[in-house]
Amino acid sequence: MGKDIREDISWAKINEDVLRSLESPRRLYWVILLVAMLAFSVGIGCEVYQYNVGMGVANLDNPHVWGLYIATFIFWIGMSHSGTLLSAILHLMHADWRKPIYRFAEAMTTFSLMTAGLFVMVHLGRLWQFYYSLPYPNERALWPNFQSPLLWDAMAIFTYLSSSVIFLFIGMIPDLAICRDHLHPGWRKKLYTLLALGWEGTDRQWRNFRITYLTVACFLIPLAVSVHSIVASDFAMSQQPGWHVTSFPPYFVAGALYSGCAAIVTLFIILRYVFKFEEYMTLPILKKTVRLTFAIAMVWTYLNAVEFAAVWYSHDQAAKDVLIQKATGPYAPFWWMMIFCGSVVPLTLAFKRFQTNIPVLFAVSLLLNLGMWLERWMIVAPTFSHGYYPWTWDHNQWPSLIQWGMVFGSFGWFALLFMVFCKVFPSVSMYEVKEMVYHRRLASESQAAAKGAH
Amino acid sequence: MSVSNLLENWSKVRHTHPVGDVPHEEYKWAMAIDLDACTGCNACSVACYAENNIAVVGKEKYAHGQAMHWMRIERYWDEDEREFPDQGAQFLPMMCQQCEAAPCETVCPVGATNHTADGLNSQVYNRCVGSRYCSANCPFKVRYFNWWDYPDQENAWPDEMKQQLNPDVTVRTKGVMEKCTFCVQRLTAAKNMARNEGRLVKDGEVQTACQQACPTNAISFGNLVDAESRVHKQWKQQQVELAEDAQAKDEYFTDLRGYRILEDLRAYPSVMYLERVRESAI
Amino acid sequence: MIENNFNRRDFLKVLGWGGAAVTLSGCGFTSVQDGTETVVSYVEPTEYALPGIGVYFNSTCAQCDAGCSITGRVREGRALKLEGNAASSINRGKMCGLGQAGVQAHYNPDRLREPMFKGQPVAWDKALGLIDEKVKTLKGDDVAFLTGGMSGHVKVLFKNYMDALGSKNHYVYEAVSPSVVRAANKKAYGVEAPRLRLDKAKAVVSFGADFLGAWVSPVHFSQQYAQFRKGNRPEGRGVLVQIEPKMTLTGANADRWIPLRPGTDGVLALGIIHALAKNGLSVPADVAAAVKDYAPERVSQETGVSVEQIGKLAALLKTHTPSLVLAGDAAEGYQHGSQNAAAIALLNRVLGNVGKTIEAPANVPFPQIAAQGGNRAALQALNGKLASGKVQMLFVHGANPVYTAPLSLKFKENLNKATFKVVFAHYMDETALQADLVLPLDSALEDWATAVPEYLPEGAQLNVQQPLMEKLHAGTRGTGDILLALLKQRRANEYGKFDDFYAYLRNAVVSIKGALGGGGKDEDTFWAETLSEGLVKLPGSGGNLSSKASAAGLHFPAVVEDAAYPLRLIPSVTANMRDGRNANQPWLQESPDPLTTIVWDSWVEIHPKTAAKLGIVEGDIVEVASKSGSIKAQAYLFPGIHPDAVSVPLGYGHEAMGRYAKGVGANAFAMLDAVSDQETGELAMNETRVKIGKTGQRIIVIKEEGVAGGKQAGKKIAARLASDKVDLSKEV
Amino acid sequence: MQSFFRSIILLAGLFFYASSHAADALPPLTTADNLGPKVEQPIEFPHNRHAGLRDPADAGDPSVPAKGGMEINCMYCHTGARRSAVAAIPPLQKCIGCHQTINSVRETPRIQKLFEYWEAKKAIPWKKVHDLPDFVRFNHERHIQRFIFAQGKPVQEACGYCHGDVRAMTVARRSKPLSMGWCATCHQKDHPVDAVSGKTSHGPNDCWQCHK
Repeated sequence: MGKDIREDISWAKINEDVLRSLESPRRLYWVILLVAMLAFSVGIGCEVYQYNVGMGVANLDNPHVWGLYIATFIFWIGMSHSGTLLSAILHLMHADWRKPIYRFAEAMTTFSLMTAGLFVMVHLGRLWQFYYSLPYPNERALWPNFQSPLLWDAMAIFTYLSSSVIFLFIGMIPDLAICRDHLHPGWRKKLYTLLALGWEGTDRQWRNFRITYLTVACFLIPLAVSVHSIVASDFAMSQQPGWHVTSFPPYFVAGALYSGCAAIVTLFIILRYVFKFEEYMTLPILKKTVRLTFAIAMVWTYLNAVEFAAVWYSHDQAAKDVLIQKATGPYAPFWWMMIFCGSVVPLTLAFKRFQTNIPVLFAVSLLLNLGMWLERWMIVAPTFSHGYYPWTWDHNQWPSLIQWGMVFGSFGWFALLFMVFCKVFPSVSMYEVKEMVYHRRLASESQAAAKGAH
Repeated sequence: MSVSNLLENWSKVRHTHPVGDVPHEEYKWAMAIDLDACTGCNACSVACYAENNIAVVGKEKYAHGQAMHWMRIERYWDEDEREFPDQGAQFLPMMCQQCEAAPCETVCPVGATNHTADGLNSQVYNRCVGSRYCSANCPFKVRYFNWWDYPDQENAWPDEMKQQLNPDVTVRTKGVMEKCTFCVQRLTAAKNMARNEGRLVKDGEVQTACQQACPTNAISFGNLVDAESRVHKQWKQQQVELAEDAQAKDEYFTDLRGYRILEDLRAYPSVMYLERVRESAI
Repeated sequence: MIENNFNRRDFLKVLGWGGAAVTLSGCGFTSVQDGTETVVSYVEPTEYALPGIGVYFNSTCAQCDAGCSITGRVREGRALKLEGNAASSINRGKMCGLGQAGVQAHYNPDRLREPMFKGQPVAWDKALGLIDEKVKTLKGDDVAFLTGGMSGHVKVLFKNYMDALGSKNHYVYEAVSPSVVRAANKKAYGVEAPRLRLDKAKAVVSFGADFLGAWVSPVHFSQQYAQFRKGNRPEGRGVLVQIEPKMTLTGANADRWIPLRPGTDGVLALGIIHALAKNGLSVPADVAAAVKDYAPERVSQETGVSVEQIGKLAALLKTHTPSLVLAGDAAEGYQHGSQNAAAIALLNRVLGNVGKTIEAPANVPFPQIAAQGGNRAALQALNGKLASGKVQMLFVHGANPVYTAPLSLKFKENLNKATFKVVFAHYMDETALQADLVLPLDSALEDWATAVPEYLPEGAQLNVQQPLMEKLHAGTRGTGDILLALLKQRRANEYGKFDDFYAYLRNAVVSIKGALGGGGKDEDTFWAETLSEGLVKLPGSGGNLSSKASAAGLHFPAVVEDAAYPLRLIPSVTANMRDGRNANQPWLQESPDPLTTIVWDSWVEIHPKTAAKLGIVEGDIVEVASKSGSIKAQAYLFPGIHPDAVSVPLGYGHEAMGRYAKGVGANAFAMLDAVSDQETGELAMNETRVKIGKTGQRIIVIKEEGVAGGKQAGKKIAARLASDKVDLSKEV
Repeated sequence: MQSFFRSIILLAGLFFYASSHAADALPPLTTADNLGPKVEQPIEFPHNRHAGLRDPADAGDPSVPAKGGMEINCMYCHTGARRSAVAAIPPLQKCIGCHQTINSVRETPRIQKLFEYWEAKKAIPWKKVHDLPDFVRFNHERHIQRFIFAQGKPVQEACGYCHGDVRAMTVARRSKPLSMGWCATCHQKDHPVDAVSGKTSHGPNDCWQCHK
């Protein structure tokens, strides 16, 4: 395996390479941005229509009261987990190969949370009364229902989102100072000056910075786990067959990490190509990420099997029926597709020659994400179609174009936020790459010295 | 409700679960539906439309499964694959079962659905934000969501028909959940009258719209706490206990026909059904 | 108590209901709104109308002919909901879905609002003047009247107007009516509508009488049925057997539903008598002789009912006395329908039910107000007369013959041979569209009338129909008012003293108060009490019943198959739609058919076996074609139908009648063959033979039933116990 | 660093303290300025004239217009209050009943207008002043029965709790918020059940008592 990063890159070159990504964009960038905006406006259009006419346009019904909005909501929440995995967990574990790629992963966390939050909104029948679900003293003297997992959900997401933003921001401070120092006067310079909080790189600042960064990282990890556990409770705490499963929280967390890692691989490849970050987002790092993805894929597959087994041997006939329904009913093509994409496709990642094959990885990562999206849909929809009460079984209700439009639009929204972020903020952490290069050089020098001494 | 109030009374929140330590005091509205008498004629369902301002959704929306019938009549066939259903069909009027430990109540993020002191599962339309979690968690799927703004739909209530709307019942707009209320507007009026006379509502004084219409008297409705009420007598005679998830009589007295649907889910429904009886000899 | 000289319609005007337009209370505004809405206030107060509190008025339901008494809830001057009036022996406070929808007939947005002459609005004076002019030029015999079944004082006025014109051409027409059975009853029992006592019967065997759904007086029979099913009644729990080719709602509630080859009801009835005689029941000699050929094997072969089942039926009827055998629509709708009904009456006689479960109805002391039930033969008779061009002027009231007449009668063409057609109508229906002059009627909740139901379960009663609220549309008039105005044109001296129909009605009722049991009361009190009760029980003796059903002349032709049209069409009368006059009430359209659970459309019921043979699956649009016409409708695979038959509900497929009825489903009346019962001349509804073919289209059937069909997936949802496994004696 | 933590802790403490108070605070008992929006009525009805306190200077000579009010009981005109959910606006006949004998004001513009309505037999299109949202069921009868008849509170005090001091108003204006929290604050309090027993109970807490 090659080196994660060249040890002889000069610090000035690092600055120059990364800052170049903030300069006037290439045409490709504009194309991506335009496509993202178009996609997003499709979503906006759908929502405006739905808001004015009623939820009926989504072609939901009784019993199919939830649809793609909830499924996609879980999907985006899941996406958010890998940023935390890379930036916080791996940070605490001193895995320094994360350094060139954690920044965009962390941004991905923030933006996917923002996207997920939108789905909670568009799902509501009365979006204009959304504030009823916020706990604040009001003239109605009413509080939301603290027993509802949906409320925990809202709180967990808000906490996680705000923490993620803080974490992202704190981690960027030294880089913002670099930006401030290297840029020509203009609005950007003012922005960086403001955000850099007077960073000068003194020892005292570095010490406080390290402590704060570590503290927030520690804080974020339980949050990340809890968020998806709570999303899982939306289902596990209900009584419905197929949802009332004890293993849902870990299953959801595993699924979340899985889809997040897959998304990181996708974005890794895109960024590497668009911003020409080949020096920093190197193939060995990609390989490590891919191996991590593979490991999580297997964990997910295992937990999936556990869930099926738990249902199968539970003597809960209704839950069993739902499982059979998933495998043989109208949702069967999607369900098998999910199994294929989620458990079979990742097996390619076990082969070394694919671990650095960019076209293959790009395709695989997209398939993995498709699989994970299908997983969420397969959690939500089949239970509605085949619940406890046979009279209301309904196998023939499919999401309308409005629902699909909003799902589509959410990818546009995410891409839009992400692309704008990459142009405004350094998507590779300069100071940490410098650290990494420095540490690696020290290590190899000391190795070489030890060899020489021998 | 201030925070301190909320904290002080936290233990009482939703503590109307039918456990021995918190009995119902004055009223516990309940129903008994005799499936032997029910002919499936739909009169109850139409009466419910008339009383409760239920929107007619029209063919297209019905096709999409968006009908609003709070009370629906289900028709079952025997499942033994005979050539003809020569023992007839089975009809079942199904509406909100007003569960004592209602799965819908705990999950509502805004607390729009609650238990009342009378043992009803209330739905407050204006509080509802439309998350539809309650319906997702309802085992009977008897909650109906306003997918469209029915008052604005062209043929739901043309101007003339608006005059038929019952002023005691809110007309629901888009985005809120609704369901059978046991005709709470009638209960409130009856309680008000009884209160003026310093007494409780007597059996038979208040009827739900479905009960009132039912040509075969298959539906009885009343106060389960009142030992004189027909409903109380029926529940007692059939040995169906409100607070049980499996009835003792099912083992020992199989010649009784009272049962509750999906009882083992521990929602403790307030509606007892009486099994249909069919002559075996003919 | 209601004041003297009270005419509520005017009274509400004095009340000056200042309530602004009805607000749609909704979830829109969440905060207090000051000064936007107007308060309901009155000019003059009234004792009984307090804002915020409902007032109840008794009246009579006009949705069908059963004559149920209703109580309407009125608030702030608006009728909101109808409930049953407990004082009536017909419905005893209960109601059916059809009756509940009565408010939708009243508030229907498609009601006619002003008289129309040749498609143009015209003033009432002008409209009545046109009639006046026209009748002056005609002889009495040139004028004909086609009405629905009628009774009470509106009937009296109709007769008087006919007398005034010198016309004897009154055709009383009901597209759906038990007219053959009525005639058979007359022959067998001496009365047309004997009292049927399900509540006293230990067993009921019904040959296609859908008494729980749409037959005669369903709310009343439903109540009797509930009595009949009680385990703790002295007679014990009753057993219901329904014998019919297409399962009706009653069939779905039977202990045993027996699919019968269409038209063989009489054969089976005689077969049962044969079996009963064999089992040792003493049967009169003439009857025994008449049924000797009806051995179970032969009967089984002809009817498709197994020998074993015939034996069981005989055994049931032998042990369960008294019993009651009914002949319904499915038995009477054939060329030999009268024969079927007679055979069934014979079975009743043999079983000794006459006088026990079949009782004499009460006599109505005033024959002029007694019910005159409509029949189908009337339409054929009128049609003949129209075709011959003998009718110059036609009045139509309470009927929609252009819709209900089979196309084979060519009624529409014949109708247009009359030069002046006056149609009394609530809506612009198919017949009103053909009219020269359309007179818009008040709804049943705005109009005054009296009614005497044809089927009287207990004593005779005079039902009062009174306005529950002010007229919705200024341009409509009550039937009585129109007739009174027409009578004033002819007999001014006799009717001039009545300002309106209300005055006439009050006078008419009050003048016979002695006979109505109000002898001791002064007029105002009596009238006020009558209005308050909503009905007057008429004193009077019960009539006589004879038991003269005879076996003589019973003859059943062998069923002739038609290779080109192999299936029998059974047009079904459903509780929601009946003959289609209520098809524009959206609650009824949206109320699922109890058996198929289909809404907002018609359907073709096919037995799965037949469907498999023809390669038809649910949702296929099939063409059902008879010799006289064809319709296209969705197929519904229905196990409760004889494989040799298909069934299509009546009442759908309107080409007019407003937004809720127009274009919904297909009209099964249109394709009926014009075959009549040989004795009575009634159109034989079930004689039409059809073939069925796929059109290649397929849709998803819009119905309440879900993908699980009628299955419960092993859960205890709608449970059933066998009668020998249950103890009903202690039930509350 | 320490000072940073100290100030963070201080700020957080302040925030929680303030917000717990805010969350515990009662909603305002009156509208901001004690007055709801002014409502244009077809006739500017002077409540102060009818329900206001008598002026001692008024000698009771019917020919001299009184300066003060006439202390008419609220329920003399709003007859529905004690027996129906709605208090009801008096029928026109009721106004006329008195005013046809009060000649001193017979020619004033308002009374002339009143008689115009009467002669035309038209109901006066009064505007609602205390107009709760349509999904709310407020029952006057229950409150009147409890507070006036059972507990024996003076009529104008009991009515005034929700309607403000109508005695001082001409055209009625809303002076209380009539918000849900405002209703709830009173429902949470214990009120005497009647005038003598000393027993108390608080108002119902069910959603369906007020929401329909």
